[in-house]
Amino acid sequence: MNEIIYSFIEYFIGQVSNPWLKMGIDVFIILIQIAAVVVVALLHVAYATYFERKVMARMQVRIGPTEVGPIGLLQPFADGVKLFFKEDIIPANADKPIFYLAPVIFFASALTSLSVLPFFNNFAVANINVGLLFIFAMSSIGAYGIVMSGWSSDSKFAFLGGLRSASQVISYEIAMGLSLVGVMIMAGSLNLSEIVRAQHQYPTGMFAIPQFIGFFVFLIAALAETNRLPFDLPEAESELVAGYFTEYSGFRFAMFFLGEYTGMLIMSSVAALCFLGGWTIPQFITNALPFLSYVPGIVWFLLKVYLIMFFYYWVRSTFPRYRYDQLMGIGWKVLIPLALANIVLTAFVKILVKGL
Amino acid sequence: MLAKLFFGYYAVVIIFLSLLVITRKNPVHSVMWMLLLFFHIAGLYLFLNAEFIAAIQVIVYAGAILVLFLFVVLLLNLREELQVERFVGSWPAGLIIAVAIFAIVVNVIRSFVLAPPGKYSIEYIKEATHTKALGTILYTEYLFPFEIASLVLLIAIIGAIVLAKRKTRSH
Amino acid sequence: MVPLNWYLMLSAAVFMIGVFGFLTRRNIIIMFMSVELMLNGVNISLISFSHYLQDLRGQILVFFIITVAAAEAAIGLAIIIALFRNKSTAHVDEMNEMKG
Amino acid sequence: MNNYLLIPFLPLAAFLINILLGRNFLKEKAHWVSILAVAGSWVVAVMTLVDILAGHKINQDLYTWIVSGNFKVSVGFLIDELTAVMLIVVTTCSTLIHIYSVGYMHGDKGYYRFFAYLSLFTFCMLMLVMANNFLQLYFGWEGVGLCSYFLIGYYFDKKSASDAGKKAFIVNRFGDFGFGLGIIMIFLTFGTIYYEPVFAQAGGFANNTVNFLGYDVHLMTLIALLLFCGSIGKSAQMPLHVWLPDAMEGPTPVSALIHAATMVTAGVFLVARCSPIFSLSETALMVVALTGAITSLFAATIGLVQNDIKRIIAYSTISQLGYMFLACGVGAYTAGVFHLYTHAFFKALLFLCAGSVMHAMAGELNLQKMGGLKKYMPVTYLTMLLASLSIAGVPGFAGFFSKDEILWLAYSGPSPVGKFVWLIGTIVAFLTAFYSFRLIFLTFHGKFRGTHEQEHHLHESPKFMTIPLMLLCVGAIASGWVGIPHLLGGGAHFTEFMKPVLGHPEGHGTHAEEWMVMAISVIAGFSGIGLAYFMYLKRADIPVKIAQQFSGVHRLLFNKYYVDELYSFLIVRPAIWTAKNILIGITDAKIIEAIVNGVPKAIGIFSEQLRKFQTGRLQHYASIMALGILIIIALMLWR
Repeated sequence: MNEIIYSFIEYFIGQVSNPWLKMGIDVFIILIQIAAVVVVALLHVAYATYFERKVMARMQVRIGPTEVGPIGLLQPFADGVKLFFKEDIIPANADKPIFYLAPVIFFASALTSLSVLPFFNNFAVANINVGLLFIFAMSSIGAYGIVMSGWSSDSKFAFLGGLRSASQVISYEIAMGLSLVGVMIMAGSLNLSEIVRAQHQYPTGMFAIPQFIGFFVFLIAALAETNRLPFDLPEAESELVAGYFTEYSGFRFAMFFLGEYTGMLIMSSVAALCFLGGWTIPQFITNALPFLSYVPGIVWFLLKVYLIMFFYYWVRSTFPRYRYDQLMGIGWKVLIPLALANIVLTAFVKILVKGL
Repeated sequence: MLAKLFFGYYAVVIIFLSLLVITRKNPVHSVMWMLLLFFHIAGLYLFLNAEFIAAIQVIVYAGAILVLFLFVVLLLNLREELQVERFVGSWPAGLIIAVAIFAIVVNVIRSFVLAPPGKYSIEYIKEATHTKALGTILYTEYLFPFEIASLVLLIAIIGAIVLAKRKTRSH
Repeated sequence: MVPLNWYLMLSAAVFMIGVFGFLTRRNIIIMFMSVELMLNGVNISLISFSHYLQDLRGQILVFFIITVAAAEAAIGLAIIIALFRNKSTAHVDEMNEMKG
Repeated sequence: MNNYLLIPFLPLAAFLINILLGRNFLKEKAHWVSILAVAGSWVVAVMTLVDILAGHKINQDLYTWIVSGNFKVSVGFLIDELTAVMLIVVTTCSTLIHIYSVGYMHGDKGYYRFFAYLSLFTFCMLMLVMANNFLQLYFGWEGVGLCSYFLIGYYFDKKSASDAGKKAFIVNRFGDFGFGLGIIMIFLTFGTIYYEPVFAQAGGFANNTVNFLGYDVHLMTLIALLLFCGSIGKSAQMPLHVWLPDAMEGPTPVSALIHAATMVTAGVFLVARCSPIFSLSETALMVVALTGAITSLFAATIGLVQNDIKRIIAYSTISQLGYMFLACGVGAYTAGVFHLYTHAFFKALLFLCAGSVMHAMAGELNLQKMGGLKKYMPVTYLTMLLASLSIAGVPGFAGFFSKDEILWLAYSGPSPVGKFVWLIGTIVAFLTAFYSFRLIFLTFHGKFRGTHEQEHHLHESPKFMTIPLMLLCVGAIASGWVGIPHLLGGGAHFTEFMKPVLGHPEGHGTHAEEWMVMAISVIAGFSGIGLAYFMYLKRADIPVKIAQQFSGVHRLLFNKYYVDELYSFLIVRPAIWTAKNILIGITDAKIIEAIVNGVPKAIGIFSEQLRKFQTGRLQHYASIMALGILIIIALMLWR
C-alpha cells in the first residue's frame, strides 16, 4: 500500500532525498490512511445501525425502515442529519469542560482502536507489536467518557448509569483480557497481524475451534464491554431513562451513539481477527475449493465481522436484561474462572504437545 | 534533533500536567489531567522502546488505577471540596523540602557515569519483540518475585473488600 | 540522541512535584495521586536507565512497581472510603486524633 | 545393624507420648507405653550385646548438631564393650523397675507423669552411655540430672521432697562445673571432643604441662581431675555426697533406678570411659582411689547407726560407689565396671525390697518400728536376704566376685596407695556386711515393734512388685558368674571381654596371696554378719549400751559427721547473708531500684516534651521523613 503511494509520488516529483520532505510524505500517507479508515469505518457504523434495524425488524416480524431511499438505504444519513441539527442542550449545573470532553473521549477512544486493526493482509494504520494490548487500553479509556459524562451531567440517572457502566466495563475487561490470553499463547504474539497469520498456519484455520472456551467468554464479555443487551444496564431505558447520556442531545449524543457502534465494530473485528482467522480462510477450504483463494481478504474479514454483528443483534432481540448483581456475578464468578481455566488448559497443552 | 524536540515536548507537558494534577481544586479535574499525564508518560516509554510497559501504563494505570481514583472521588462530597482551602497551612515548608530534594537529586545526577551496556540491545529487543524479551526474563529469572507479586495482588483484593465492606447492622 | 541526564532530570522533577503535592495538599485523594506521581517519576528513570544500559531488569522493576501500585491503590482507596464513612471528610488535617 | 537407634529413641517416644497424651487419654494405662518401650530397648540392647560379642563395634554419627568454627559436634553413637554392658545394666534395671512401679505407684495422681519421667530418664541415661563425644555425654549427664530433680521432687507438694530435689540439683552443679571445664580443656587440648581421636592422641600429651595461675600443672592430671569433679557430684562422693541420702525423698523405684543402679554410676562410667586419660596421670588416679576409699569408709560408718531404712541403703550405695572409684583409682577399671554391673542388680533389689517393706508399712521408714516382717512378706524377706548376702560378699553371690576382684587388684596392683586402700576396702567389707544384716535382722526378725494398726495392715506386695524382685534376685545371685576369677577355676570372662576398652593392670601377686586376700575378705564379711546377728538378735541390749558408752562417736555418726551442718555454716549461711545484706540491701534497693525508677521518670519528663512533636498530622510526619531523606542524601554527597 505504502509502496504504491510512494511510486505515485516518485512518478510525479522524482526521487525524494530531503529527509524532511520524506517525513512529510510519510505523515501525509499516514493521514490518508487514517482518513480512509475513519471514513470507511464510519460508513460501516452507519450501515450497522441500518442492519440492526432490519435484523431486529425481521425477528419481530416487521420490515424495518423503508421510506428513505430504496429499501430505506439512506435512513442512517437521515438520522445523522437530524441529530446534527438538533439543539445542543447543556444542563445548568454541569461541569462544562468535562461535559464537553466526555463524548470526545468516548468516541476518540473507539476510533483510535481502529488504527491497529489489520483489515486485510499488510494493511493496518499502525502495525504495532502490542496491538491487542492497545485495544484493551483504548477500551478501558472509553470508560472515562462514560463515567465523566455521567458525573458531569449532574443528574441522578446519568450518574448511576456512569457508575454502573464503569464498574461493568472494568469487570468485564478482565474476563475479556483473560479470554484472549489463550489466543496469545497459541499465536505467541500480541501483534494482530501475527495472530491472523498464526491462525492461517494452524490446521483448523481459526482459533475459535481450539479456543472455544475463550471464544465463548470473549463474545459474552464483548457484549458487556459495549453495553449491549442483555448487559445494557448503564443505559437501561426502563430504569435510568437513557443512562449516562441522558442529558446529552444533538451532536454530542450522536458521538456517544457512533462511539458505541464503533465499539461494537471493533469488538467484532477483534473476534474475527483473534478467533475466526481475520482476512484468511482455513487452508483446508482453499485446498478443497481453490477458486476461493482469489476472493480478496477484506471480503472474508467483513463477512466474519458482520456475522458477529448479526450475533449481537440476534442476542439483543432474544434475551431479557440481566439484574445488576447477576451481571457482576456472571463476570466474576463464571467468566473469569472459565477464562483462567482456559489459560491453564492452553498452557498445559502447549507445553505437553510440541509444535502446537 | 527531532528526538530532542520530541523529548522537549514530552518533558514540558509532563511537568506542566504534573503541576496541574496537584494544584487543581476539583479532584475530578486532577484525575483528568492525570489521565493525560499517563498518556504522555506512556508516549515517553514508547520513545524508549518499552512498548509493553507503555501499554501496561495505559491499561493498568490509566485504565484501572485511575478509574478507581475517579470512583472514589465521585463518591466523596465535592461541593464542600470546592469551597475550602486546598493547601495545608504549612505549604511553604513542603515547597522548600521538595525543592531541596530536587536540587540535591539534580546535584547527584550531574555527576553520574553510565555503566557499560548490558546484553539486551535495542536490536535484540526489536528482533525478539519487546513483550517476548520481557516475558522471557520475567518467567525465568524473576519467576519468584512474579509469584510474590501475584500474592500481593490477591491480598490487596481481599484487603480492599474487607476494608470497604459496609458493616452490617445486625451486630 | 537525548542524553540520559535529561530523562533523569524529568524524572526528578516529576518526583519532586509528587513530593510537594503529598506534603501540601489537604485532600487525601490528591495526596494519593501525588504518591502515584512519585512512582511514575521513578518509573521514568528506571525505563530510561533500562534503555540506556540496555538491560531489561529496569523494566521488570517497573512492571513490579505498577503491580504494587495497583495493589496499593486498591487498599488505599478502600481505606479512604472507610475513613470517609467514619469522618465524613477527606481532609487529612481534620484527621488528627492520633496526636500526643 | 541400625536398629540400635531404637535403644534410646523408644523411651524418648514413650516419654513424648506419655507427656502429651498421658493426662487426658492414657491415664491409668500410661505404664504400658513406657514398659513396652523400655522392654523393646532391652531386647535391642541384648541383640546389640550379641553383636558386640561377635566382635562388631559401632561408631556412627547420626546428625550434625553444632558446627561453630572448628568446633563440630554431632549426635552420634559409640557402642563398644563398655557401652554394651552399660546398656544391659540400664535397660534391664529400667525395665524391671518400670514394671515394679506399676504396683508401687498404683493410684497415684501423677501416674502418667511418673512414667513419662522414668522414660525420659532412661532415654537420657542411654544417650549418656551411648555417646561418641563428650558433649553428648554431657547432654545425657545433665538430662539424667534433670530427671533426677524431677523425680526426687516428684511429691512436690511435700517441702522436704522439693528441697531435696533442689539440693541434689545444686550440689550436682558444683561437680558439673568442673566437668564442663574438663570438656573445654579437652577441646582446647585436642581440638575435638570425640572420644576416639581424643583417646588416640592422649598419649602424645602425657608429659605436657599447662600454666595455671603461675603454676605449671600437668595437663592430663588437670583434665582428669576436672572430669572427676563431675564424677564426684554425680556419684555422690566426698565431699559432694550430701545430696544422695536426701534424694531418698523420691519414690522408691526412683531411688532404685536412679540413685542406686544407673545414674549415680555414671561417674564410674565416666572414669572408666576416660581411662586412657586417667591412666596417664598417677596423681589423678591416686586422688580417685583415695576419694573412693575414704568415701566408702565414711559412708559405711554412717550407715552403721542410721535408723531410716532407705537412708541406710543410700549410704550403702555411696559406700559401694566409693568401692568402684577405689577400683578405678588403682587402675582396675574392669573391676570397677564389674562391681558397677553386679551392684546395679543387688542394690536395685535392696531398694525395691525396701519399697516393698514401705508399701507394707504404709510409708514407715524407721527400723526401730519394724521387726518380724518375715512371716508376713516371705518373698520380700527372701529376696532381700539374698541381696544382702550378695552385698556382704558371701562366696558364690555376685557381690563376692566383684568385690574380691577389686580387693585383689588393689592389693596386687602397681598403685602406690594400693595396700592402703585394700585395707580400707576390707574394713568396709566388714562394715557393709554388718549394717546390711543389721537392717535385715531389725526389719524381718524379732518381734513387731510398730503400732497395732500397722501390724494389722502388713501384707505381701502385689505380683507386679514381687516378680521384678525375683527377677532381680536372679541377677543379684548370678550376675557375678560371668566373672569368676581363674583362681576359682572360672574364666574371668568379664575381664577378658572388657580388656580391649579398659585394659587390665599387671598384678604381681602370687596365688597364695590371692587366696589370702580372698579369705580375709570372706572372713570380714562373715564376721560382720555374725556380729550383727549377735548384737541385734541375741543380745539386743548391747547396741544401746555401746551407744551410751561411746555417745560422742555415736552422735557424730548419727549426725553424719555434721557435714550438712558444716556446709550450712560454711557455704549456705554466708551465701544467704550476702544475698540478704549486700545484694538485696544495697545492690537491689539502692542501685538497681534507683535505676529502674529513675529511667522511667526521666523518660516521662523527656516524653512530655517529645509528645508535642506528635501532632497527628500526616503531612508533618511526612515532611520530617522527607527531611530525613534529604539529610541522608546530603551526608552521602558531602561526607
